[in-house]
Amino acid sequence: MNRLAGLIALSLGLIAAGLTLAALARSPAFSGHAPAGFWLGVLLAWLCAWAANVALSRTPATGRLATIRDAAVPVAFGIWLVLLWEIVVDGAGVSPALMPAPSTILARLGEAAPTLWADFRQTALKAALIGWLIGCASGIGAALVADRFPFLARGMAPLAGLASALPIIGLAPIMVMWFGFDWPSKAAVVVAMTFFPVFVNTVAGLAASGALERDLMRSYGAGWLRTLIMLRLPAALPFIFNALKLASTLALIGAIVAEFFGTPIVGMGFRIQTEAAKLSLDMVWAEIVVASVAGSAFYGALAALERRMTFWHPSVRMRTA
Amino acid sequence: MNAVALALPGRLARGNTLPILVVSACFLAFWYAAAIWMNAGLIAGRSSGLDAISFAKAAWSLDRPLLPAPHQILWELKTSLFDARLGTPRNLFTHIGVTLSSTLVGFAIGVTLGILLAIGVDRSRALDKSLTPWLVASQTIPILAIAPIVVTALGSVGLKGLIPKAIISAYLCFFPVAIGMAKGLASPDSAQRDLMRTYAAGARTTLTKLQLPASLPFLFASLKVAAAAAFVGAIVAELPTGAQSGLGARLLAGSYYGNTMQIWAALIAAALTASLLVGAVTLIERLALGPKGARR
Amino acid sequence: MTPNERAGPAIAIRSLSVSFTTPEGPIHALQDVDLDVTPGDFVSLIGPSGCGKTTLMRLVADLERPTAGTISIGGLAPEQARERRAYGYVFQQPALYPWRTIERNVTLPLEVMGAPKAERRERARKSLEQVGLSGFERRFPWQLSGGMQQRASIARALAFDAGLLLMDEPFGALDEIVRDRLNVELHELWERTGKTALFVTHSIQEAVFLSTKIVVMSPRPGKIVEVIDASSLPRKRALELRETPEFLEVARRVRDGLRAGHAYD
Amino acid sequence: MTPNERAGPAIAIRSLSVSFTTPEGPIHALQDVDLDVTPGDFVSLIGPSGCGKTTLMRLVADLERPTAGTISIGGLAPEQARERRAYGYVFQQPALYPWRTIERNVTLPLEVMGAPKAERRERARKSLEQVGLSGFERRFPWQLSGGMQQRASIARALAFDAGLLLMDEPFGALDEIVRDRLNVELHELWERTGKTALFVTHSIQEAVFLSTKIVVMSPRPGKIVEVIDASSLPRKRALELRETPEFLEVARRVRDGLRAGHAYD
Amino acid sequence: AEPVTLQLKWVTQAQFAGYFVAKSKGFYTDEGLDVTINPGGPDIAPAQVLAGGGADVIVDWMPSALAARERGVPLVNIAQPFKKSGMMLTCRADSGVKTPADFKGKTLGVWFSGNEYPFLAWMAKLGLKTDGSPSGVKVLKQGFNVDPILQKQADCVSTMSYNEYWQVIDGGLKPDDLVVFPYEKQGVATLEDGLYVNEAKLKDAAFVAKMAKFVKASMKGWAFVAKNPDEAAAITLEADASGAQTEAHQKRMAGEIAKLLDTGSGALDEADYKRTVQTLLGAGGDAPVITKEPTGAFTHAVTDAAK
Ligand SMILES: Nc1ncnc2c1ncn2[C@@H]1O[C@H](COP(=O)(O)OP(=O)(O)OP(=O)(O)O)[C@@H](O)[C@H]1O
Ligand SMILES: Nc1ncnc2c1ncn2[C@@H]1O[C@H](COP(=O)(O)OP(=O)(O)OP(=O)(O)O)[C@@H](O)[C@H]1O
Ligand SMILES: Cc1ncc(C[n+]2csc(CCO)c2C)c(N)n1
Ligand SMILES: [Mg+2]
Ligand SMILES: [Mg+2]
Repeated sequence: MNRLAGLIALSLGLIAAGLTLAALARSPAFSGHAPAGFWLGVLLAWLCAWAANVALSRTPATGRLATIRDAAVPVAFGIWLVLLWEIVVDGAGVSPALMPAPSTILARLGEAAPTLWADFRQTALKAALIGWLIGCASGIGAALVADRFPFLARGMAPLAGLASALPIIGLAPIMVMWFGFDWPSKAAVVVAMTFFPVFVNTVAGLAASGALERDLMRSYGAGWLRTLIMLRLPAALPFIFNALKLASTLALIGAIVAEFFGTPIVGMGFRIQTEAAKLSLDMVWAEIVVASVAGSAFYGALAALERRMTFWHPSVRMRTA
Repeated sequence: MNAVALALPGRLARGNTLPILVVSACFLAFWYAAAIWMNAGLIAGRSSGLDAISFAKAAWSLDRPLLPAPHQILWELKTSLFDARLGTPRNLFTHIGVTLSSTLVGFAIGVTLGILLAIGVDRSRALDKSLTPWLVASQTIPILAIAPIVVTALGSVGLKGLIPKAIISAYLCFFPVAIGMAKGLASPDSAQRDLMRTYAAGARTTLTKLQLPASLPFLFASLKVAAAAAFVGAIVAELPTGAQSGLGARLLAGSYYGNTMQIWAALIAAALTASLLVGAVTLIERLALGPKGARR
Repeated sequence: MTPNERAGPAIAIRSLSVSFTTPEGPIHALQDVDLDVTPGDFVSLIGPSGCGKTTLMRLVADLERPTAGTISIGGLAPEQARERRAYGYVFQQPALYPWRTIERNVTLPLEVMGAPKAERRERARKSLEQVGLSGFERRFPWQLSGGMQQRASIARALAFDAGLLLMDEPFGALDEIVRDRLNVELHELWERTGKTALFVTHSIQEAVFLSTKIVVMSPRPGKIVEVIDASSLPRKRALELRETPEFLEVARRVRDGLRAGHAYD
Repeated sequence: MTPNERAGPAIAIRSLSVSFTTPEGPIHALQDVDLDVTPGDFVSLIGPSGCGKTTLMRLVADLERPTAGTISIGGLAPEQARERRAYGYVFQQPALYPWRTIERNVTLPLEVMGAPKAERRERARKSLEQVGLSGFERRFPWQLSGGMQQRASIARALAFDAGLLLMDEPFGALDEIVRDRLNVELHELWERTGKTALFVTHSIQEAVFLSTKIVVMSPRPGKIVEVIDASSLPRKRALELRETPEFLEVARRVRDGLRAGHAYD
Repeated sequence: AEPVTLQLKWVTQAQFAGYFVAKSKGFYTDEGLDVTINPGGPDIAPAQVLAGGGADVIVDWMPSALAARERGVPLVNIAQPFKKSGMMLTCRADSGVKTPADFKGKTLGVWFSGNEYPFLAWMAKLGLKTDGSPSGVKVLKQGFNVDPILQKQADCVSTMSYNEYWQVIDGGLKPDDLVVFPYEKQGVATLEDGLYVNEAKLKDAAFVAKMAKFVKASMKGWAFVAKNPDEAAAITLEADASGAQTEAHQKRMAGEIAKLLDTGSGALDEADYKRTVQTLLGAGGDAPVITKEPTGAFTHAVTDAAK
């Protein structure tokens, strides 16, 4: 308890030191030509912070305190990553056309909030989310059909293998041709990208229930649908969730990249591309921050749902135990 | 269909051959029908008063169709693979080779990085706790969208040509490897670990005698994912970075010049190459693990 | 509808053979097995590991198809019997569904068969009590020890009140004291209800204590070596019976039969 | 260097307690356990499931740390004993490595300890013979039945010739006939080599047949109920011993002890 | 030989034939230069490449060069081989567009990534909003090809007189089906395809001398293109590593390019520069291309030294 509090205080102190160093790097005296001594100081501060993190992660704790510790360690690490980035960009005078400082990105996030929101709505909420929903639903549906009609499944195997090896991104120009410029063509790319992982994992999940468990249902004279609902779908959930999580990261990336091939003049991919060409990298990074935060949040939400719905699975039980 | 199945020699009916033939035939038929339906608008504008057969023929032989017929793609593939002189930019093999070479370099970098990360995370609790959440977050960065920036940034520190593409490939494929390998290293159950403890085996012995062999099935499973990811990475890295050769450049050029057939041919070639790549990993897996694969 | 309402044997097996095809060639799991089980019989199968006990049970339950020969269950083919839910099966492993509580695992067969909710709960309560698991209704399977899981799976088979019980080493994972107790319970249940039972065990003592008939098997290929009649022992039994000379005599005959058919070394 | 070269007890356990912290509160697995094992003793632990037998073995093997109390193994702390490879441990599960052949599983401890190759193979040959697995050297674990896997894991513990054997229900998965045979084999090995053994079983017969001392335990929290001396039985034993009145008397005492400590219902 | 790296604005095509000819015919070698030509692509911002040190000299359009200059990448125009703009807006006749007054409510395809500035300037001049509001025009970010107009997804698309216009024709539309609005004729033409370098480097006399040799040899190449468009097209085709270009298209392109060239010394005409700046300043809007008159954005030092 005491040790934990002490180490967190130490980490906070070191972060304060890091902030001071960052301010120093920004000052006209240092910006662009910081002396060797300055870099030595930065290195020292960072090593201390890492040592504090190592000590923190080794501190025994239970219950609430363990939660605090487990959150503090990666947060401290992340803050230092950003601090180092800020210090290096300012201190070494890296051109903003190559890499903007985090502080500039933050400022841009504030200023451009309305644009960022409009882009987010277009790309994340329309293209990615709708595409993800359709892709996942049809992936699961197709897996059920393939499961019901094994003849179809066996026949489709090589075609599905080939199709899943397609670099789906390459479909983007074709989708624009078929579905037009607006978000539906991007959603179509997302559908194509998410369909196969979900299909493959659901098929694997449906095969995951043990032979004995299936024999049990058989001994009750239960049919395909009953066995599916009572046994095979619950047993497949861990696999399905894995696929849903994977698909969630694919979806946003797919929607963004698909916008390379023609879009209306709103969207995260559109913005990243045009702003990069105009050398406004702060705006590019602001979009990336939005994408990562949204992606991580969605992923986290799915993971939380997974933990609730597959509480019985050993991998979940181990984590909570 | 059942009657057909019965009439066929037993092995054919019982194996996968028949379903594959039937499903593929249905798929092709569907494709041809779709080609007529989708391209109808393009023909109607130009020539009117065609009978059904010549209408279908016309739909299947457009220069810039919305959906080309399968044989058109095959023809394009054949021309660009075998008719064009080998080693010239007009031959698709050249482009496959270019993409493949940066894929392989990126794959090697990514796999090495992934394995090292997994071992580090397995060894050091601090590294695990600090790094793992950020590794997950790193995958939400749309690296493909900022590929051009990455390429110029890397160019400014003197990395050019194949390397930037390979680095993007590596970025895409290190993650599945790291996750799979970490799972594999953690896969031995407590009894298997305790056994090593009773022998007073050190960390290195436990790694080489227990954890590494136990992680091989996991590693190979993620290597397959990683190989495909690296390949897609290389292609997409070619798209916006103005690469002059490679499958990505080919897709782009096809798109730029509205050459639908070239896009499809490049896509199919890419799918075949990716399948080969995954097949190669599967082959190595067989050799390394025996026919039983995962062996459990 | 239950088999013992009919005339004739509860189970009739005629020249039954099964072989499994494996990449290394066929495995003859059972060869030329003949067996008759009278309604109300308690028949134990005993034999070394791999002799085909489980396979024989699975054939009766229509979970496996014979290569040759026939099985009839109260005059029905195994498939029909299965579809009429004529038997309750306790597997060698508990096979509980980890996402269901113990209670909902026990009510699972009743759910499949469409019993109303109140009846399901009442039956679950009763059969959990029978195996000594009252109070564990809301727990999940992984929160129970191996022995308790096995007991839950017995409760599940009891909850759904079939005339024929198929039990594959149900007490293998239990310690002697609990095992003794459950032996007595099972015996009393059988005695009271007049069910027919087919029972697999590795324990000679258990086989003799519970059975009216003991089937001794030998492996590679699985065959019936001997069918030992234990109906000379009293129908109502208590644990003390095991020390009587009659009991020890039957046990000795089983041991000799086993030794004769044993293929080890 | 092996414990029985030293004076004093091979294992001395003093007021040992262990509790596990779980989200639902602490579990007291062992409470106030005292035990002395003389060099050359064969000590069996018997008791209901969950009474802490495995936990006690793991403490001796330094796979678990006590909450209170001390253990000394031939005068060494468990950690030192482990680092000097003072014991061979047979786990409740076979814990074979599926990517190694049976032979290379058996030679694994010798590899870790750096024995030369020729010696490794020779020792593996010998100990596989002891458990009746000659001819299975090149097989992989998954190609063997459960009982054969367990025997392979016994061979692995024997191959590496420690003075102290820790065996956690090694014969649980075997059928009676094979089990009897291995009981005799293990007895002869112990008799011949004079090793010290700590042995867990659920079978009263087995415990009495093998042991010089039987430790009866009770659960929640795990305690020693009684330590029954079996050295009155002859040191050299054959299976027939099990029918003698002396044997049955010791068995009865064990059963009574178990019943007394039993917490079921 | 002195090494020089040239970053093009777009893929290998006859638009840049002058440089390929100069390289292939040995004009650069004659000047003692070893020139590497890096092709561009849809998302290569040459200014960014220059800022990152990936090139010594770039081909860029003046609007994006001036915009980059305002954003801290000090580009300086050292030569301007292209006198006239080839940019046009090409509309389907059946969309009902006859004059710029008909644009309102129509869907127009526009290139972005720094190429949208002339268009924005034009729309500002016409008083049409481009943010999607109903009183303005609907803007699409046009992809790499002219499919939107062929498939009627857009009423008009941006084309270059030497390239995309002909793709529209190849796509099956007749010149009669089309209405074209060249930027030159709308009074919003801006300078295209100039050569730009980093301002800081111009302080170095040796660099200026090197660039003088480079510009001189390049202009020799352009003169060759103007005289022999077909041969220039063949040379370009040889340099194309993508294998996607066709001879017919490149020949046509070389011929069209020749119409835009100023094959003199390559020196920037200040009047053209002023017109471009005025057009861009007039664009205004929420995100103006440039907010103030640039200073030092061009120099005659190199072309003077090349004489
Ligand atoms: N699906 C199968 N494929 C191939 N062989 C099988 C299969 N099922 C069982 N066998 C083989 O058939 C034989 C009989 O197996 P079975 O499970 O019936 O034995 P058992 O008497 O129940 O053994 P145990 O006492 O160990 O449970 C064994 O040799 C086994 O290896
Ligand atoms: N790691 C652990 N965490 C929490 N509880 C544990 C742990 N290990 C054992 N226990 C508990 O400690 C008690 C003793 O367990 P132990 O495995 O020693 O029993 P056992 O006598 O070997 O039983 P069995 O005969 O079933 O093998 C049990 O109640 C068990 O649930
Ligand atoms: C996606 C995209 N489309 C067009 C251009 C603009 N552009 C630059 S050079 C050139 C001439 C080609 O004919 C054109 C059209 C671009 N930069 N990116
Ligand atoms: Mg069995
Ligand atoms: Mg135990």
